[in-house]
Amino acid sequence: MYFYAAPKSTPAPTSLDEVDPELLAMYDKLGIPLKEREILAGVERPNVAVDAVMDSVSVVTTFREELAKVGIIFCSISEAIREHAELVQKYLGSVVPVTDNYYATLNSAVFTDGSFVYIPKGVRCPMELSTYFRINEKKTGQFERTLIIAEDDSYVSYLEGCTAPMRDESQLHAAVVELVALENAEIKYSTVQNWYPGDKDGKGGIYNFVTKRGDCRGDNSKISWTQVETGSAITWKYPSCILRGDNSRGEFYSIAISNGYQQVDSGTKMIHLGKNTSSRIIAKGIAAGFSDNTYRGQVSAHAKAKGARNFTQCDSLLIGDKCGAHTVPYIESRNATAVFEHEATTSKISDDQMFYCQQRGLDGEAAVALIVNGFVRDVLQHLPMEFMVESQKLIAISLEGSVG
Amino acid sequence: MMLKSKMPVRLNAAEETLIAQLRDAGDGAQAERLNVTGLPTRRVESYHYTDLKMLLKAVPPLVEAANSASAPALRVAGAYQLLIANGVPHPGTTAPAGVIVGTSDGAALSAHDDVLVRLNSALAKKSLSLTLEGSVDPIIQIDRRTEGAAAHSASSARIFVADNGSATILETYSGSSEAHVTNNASYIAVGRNATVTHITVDLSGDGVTHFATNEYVLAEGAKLRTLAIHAGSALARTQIFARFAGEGAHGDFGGLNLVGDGQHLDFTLDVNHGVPNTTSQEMFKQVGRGRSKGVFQGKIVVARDAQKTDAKMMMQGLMLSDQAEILSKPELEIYADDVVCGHGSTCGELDADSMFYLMSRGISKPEAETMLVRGFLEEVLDPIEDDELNEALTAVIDDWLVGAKQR
Amino acid sequence: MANPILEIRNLHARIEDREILKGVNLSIPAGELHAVMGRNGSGKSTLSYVLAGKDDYEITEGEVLLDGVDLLAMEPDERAAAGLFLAFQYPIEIPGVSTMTFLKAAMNAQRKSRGEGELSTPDFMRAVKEAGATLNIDASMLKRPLNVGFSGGEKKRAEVLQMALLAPKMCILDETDSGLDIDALQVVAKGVNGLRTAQRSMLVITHYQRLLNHIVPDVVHVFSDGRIVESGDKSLALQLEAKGYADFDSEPA
Amino acid sequence: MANPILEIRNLHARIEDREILKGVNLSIPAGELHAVMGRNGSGKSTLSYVLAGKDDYEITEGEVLLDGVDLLAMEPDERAAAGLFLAFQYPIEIPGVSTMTFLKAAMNAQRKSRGEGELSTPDFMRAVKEAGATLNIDASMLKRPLNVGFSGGEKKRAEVLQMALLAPKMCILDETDSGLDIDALQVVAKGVNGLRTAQRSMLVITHYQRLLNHIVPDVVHVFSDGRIVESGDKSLALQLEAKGYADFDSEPA
Repeated sequence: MYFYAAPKSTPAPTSLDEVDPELLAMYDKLGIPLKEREILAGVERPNVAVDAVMDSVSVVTTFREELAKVGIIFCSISEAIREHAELVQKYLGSVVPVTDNYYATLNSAVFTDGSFVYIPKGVRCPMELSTYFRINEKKTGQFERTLIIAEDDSYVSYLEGCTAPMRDESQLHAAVVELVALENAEIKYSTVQNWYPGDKDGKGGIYNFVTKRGDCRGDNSKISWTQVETGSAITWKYPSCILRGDNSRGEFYSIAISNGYQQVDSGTKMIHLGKNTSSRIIAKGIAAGFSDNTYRGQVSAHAKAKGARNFTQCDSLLIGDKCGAHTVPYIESRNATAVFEHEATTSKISDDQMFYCQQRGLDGEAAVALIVNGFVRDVLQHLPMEFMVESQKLIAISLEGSVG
Repeated sequence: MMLKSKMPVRLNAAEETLIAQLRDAGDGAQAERLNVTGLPTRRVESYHYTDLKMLLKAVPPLVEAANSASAPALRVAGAYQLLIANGVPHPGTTAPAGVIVGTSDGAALSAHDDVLVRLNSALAKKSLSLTLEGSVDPIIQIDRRTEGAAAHSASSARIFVADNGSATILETYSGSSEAHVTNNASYIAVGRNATVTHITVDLSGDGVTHFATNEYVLAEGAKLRTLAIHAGSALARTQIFARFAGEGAHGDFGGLNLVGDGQHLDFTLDVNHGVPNTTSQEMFKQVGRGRSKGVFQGKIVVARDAQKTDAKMMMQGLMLSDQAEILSKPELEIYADDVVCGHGSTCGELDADSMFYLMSRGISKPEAETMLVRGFLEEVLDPIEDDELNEALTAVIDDWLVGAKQR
Repeated sequence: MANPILEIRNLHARIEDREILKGVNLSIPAGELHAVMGRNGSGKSTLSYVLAGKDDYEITEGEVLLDGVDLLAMEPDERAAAGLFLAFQYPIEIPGVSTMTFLKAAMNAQRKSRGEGELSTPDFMRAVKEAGATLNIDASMLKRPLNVGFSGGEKKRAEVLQMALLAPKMCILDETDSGLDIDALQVVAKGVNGLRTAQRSMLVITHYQRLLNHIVPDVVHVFSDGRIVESGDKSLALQLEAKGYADFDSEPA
Repeated sequence: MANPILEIRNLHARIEDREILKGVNLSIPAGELHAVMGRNGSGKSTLSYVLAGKDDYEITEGEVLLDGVDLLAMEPDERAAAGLFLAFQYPIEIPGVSTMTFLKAAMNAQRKSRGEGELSTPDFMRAVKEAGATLNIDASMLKRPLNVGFSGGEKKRAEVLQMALLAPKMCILDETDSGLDIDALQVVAKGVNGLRTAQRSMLVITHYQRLLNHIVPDVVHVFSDGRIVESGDKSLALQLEAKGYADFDSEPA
């Protein structure tokens, strides 16, 4: 396995025409309505700024000027290292230290590029910022690194979508994402991930080992992770929040769907350090085929985290009798005034619901898709609108062939 | 993919003593294994919150012997008593109808990949052996005591409840307050359509390290109710391993972790629904006072073909001190689809509205606190129908409430 | 003469080891509304489930034709596409799926099976609004998850709304009156009556005569111990109400 | 003349940053029953909580005397011992503590504060039985955990039972009619009326006039925006019922 490869076509494209048509086709197939052509052509008022990463090197960065007007920096991390060294130096590695885990260390050693976002004090980012990743070099690992800094009283919503062409051999993706929210700042980070999960026999597919961590460093700050995970052969991913500032809030909304021979192990950590910090976890897992789907989460209240609050709801749905659904929460209270509530359920889609839908003319797959979409609704509604509609379609596609 | 260290572990004094004791007991294989792995640390999943390597500082010498003159720490009128003193079974006087008492060589547990089970199997020389037939009226009390100077002992009991039988078995652990290490095992096979209540109460002295493994196998249509209470010891861990082996069986698993200052008390539960159409409910409560650590790890496993399993687990924690820790890991591991499984875990302090309500009726603050804590804890005893037994267990809670105030 | 819309011939069905339908014969011509009355446990609801294709039941004998086509060979969704609709006695809750979303999915599923394209959103909204008006169904109800937290009346009205939108050939109403007060019953009955046409047939399954004051049947069948034991006009329902089912019992078990 | 039982002078209270009581003045002589009526959110329930000593509230000004003694300096249990009783709008569920156990603890706590010994069990049982009889409280209810799974009526009857057993000087009833049907209301009202004596005062807080048909007040106060804006005899309640609270609103915010 090669650790990373820089794209062979060296000069970075400066316009959309130069972007690999396969990348654009992949965006289409992914079905996420970027409408980037229209946006770039000025047909529509831009509402999404795109920073596409292809094989770890940023190839398209748009809307920088409009963002620059309000002082927002949105660029590749390699550019940030050159142009905004002081910010990068101050924050990079401050949330996820180099030595955090094997994959974080690997990433730190070899990372090539990724995105950098800086929202200045008091600025509400006027559009959703977005990065799309694609892995298209054979046998490569992908090691992008993302850093988002939200200064006092600022807000940003960041969308990440990922896709990869079909490859026989497994590929490694070991990204690191760091979020820093200062006083009263809010960062909303949404991911839709449908990387290649391998073929029907479980051959090939992406190994997705991502370290994502947000630091609610300032009082009253808020970080919310929303993820829809439908891809990859193996996923280990635990977007986490360190609730350091008093009254800070962390949220994790997750849909994880596994089919075929996929193995998903995902969840979150909510580390309550500050006073009156609160967190909320809604995780919906759907296992089909021969897959294993695990929620693994940690909620902990430090001795000084007076008045910490957590609510967790983990629900798993099993489709078929060859898959597994597992729930592994670690709930650690070290403060008497902390109040933690955790609930989890595992069941299958009810026969009665299936029969009812079918009696109305929906075939088995359509009925499953409809019921599953209802099951994940509490999470879906936290996605930005354009992700929400497409995620519903993605869920239906992911479960194709799961009803026997 | 994870990097695994091949370096041999550095052994501490407790580990070295255990290795020597295993060798002396003639179990070279286990000694060698412990020599390679050491005691489990927090990196071993089932010991995540009870790092034995750190917590077990020293192991006293293995001691056999000692008839005990003292009384058991818990008495229930009319119970038929059997004694295991320092690991040695002393089958009692004339057994009541339907009870066959004996001893057998070796330990009682089946092979379970766990260090405490392996230690018990290697070190327990004789098991108390009980066969219960028909409906056994008196409560059977196994009084396990560790007396004298600090000792390491392993005790074991094997209980068969025949098809259609019914019995209530109470096990109590007590003795002197020296720094004993006790490793207890109970294996209970519940026959077809048999009904069993099994209660264990740890009332060991405050220097004691208490380990217990309760293993259950449920045959078709069996009904089992268990209740484990931790109300003593410095370090205690009760492992509950239950396996549903026959359809239509039902298990209720309860636990009460009364954790006071300086204590580390751990319940680790593994309920395995191995066949279709079985149900279980798990209800564990923990209360923490002083600087203490209460641990609950509960796992429900539903095997691939165990359709129509219904299993619900609940852990409720109550923290009475800022230095108390309550750690909970409820797990579901589900491989069958037509199931209804769930768990809940809550943790918090006494409810302010409840306190206000009681105080508005003139009840003083300390009394209101005691009342709410007692109410919280006693719910677990509600299903115990035998009045004498229920009262005796209520007294355990009351004693703890009084004693805990002094801690 | 044209085929009857529904033709049931010597239908036997069992659940596990228990035979519940023991030779049902019933023929409903186009445009007619038949009522099947019987005491609780006589197998009336089983009949509706068997016709709709619930797979808890095993058909051991007999056949069912819908407009001349073998119904029993079809999956539940194919039966729906062929024009069979069952208004459930206890409509199922579908959490997280808004009533609107569900209606659209159901209508488009049926259109697809007929080779038609998807309904445009404005056309769909118009259809729902029209059909909903007589049933007192407002926009807020359509936004709520289907049947979740609906009152008894709301559930039954939502069933009739679906019936109106899917425009089936053959409607089966299973105990539609259960759990309804008189006001709610009248709204539902009005909705059902508005759907009676010369082409559409209906089978109303009920325990009480009350419903038949509002939805007047052409033919009434008495159901007992898994089969139809008597048929007559609507006066038979009144007779049942007055005398009870005892006269129609087969020899005591 | 004797002290009034309850004397509230210029009471101001806030929760977090919001001032809720804005200068309440109220004096209730022995033996009188006063009603405080006001719309939802006017601060009526806050008044009852502040009097009983719930610690979510901060008293910023004013004083409250119970039979001449400073109430605000006391803890909730001391206020109860001094003779104050609050019948809660939403009685709290206490899992694991039987109603009987709770009653005994409460009665003995009060006896202890008066320097009396514990009640013997037979005496206690007799007292509960007597007081419970008029309130339709049976033995099975007493065995259940306090308020857990009680119906609305059972909860309110249990409150009045406690009031009867603790024999307070000053009773505050917070929305005692909420969640009760007319039959349950009559039972509760009968219980309350039976406790009216020349020595005991009562403050009934309510939103609706309905309750005051059954528990007839000597004085009615209208509560608006954190203070009493009008006082009168019982006819004021009827006037409110007919015209609503709008006339009594202070200048619009």
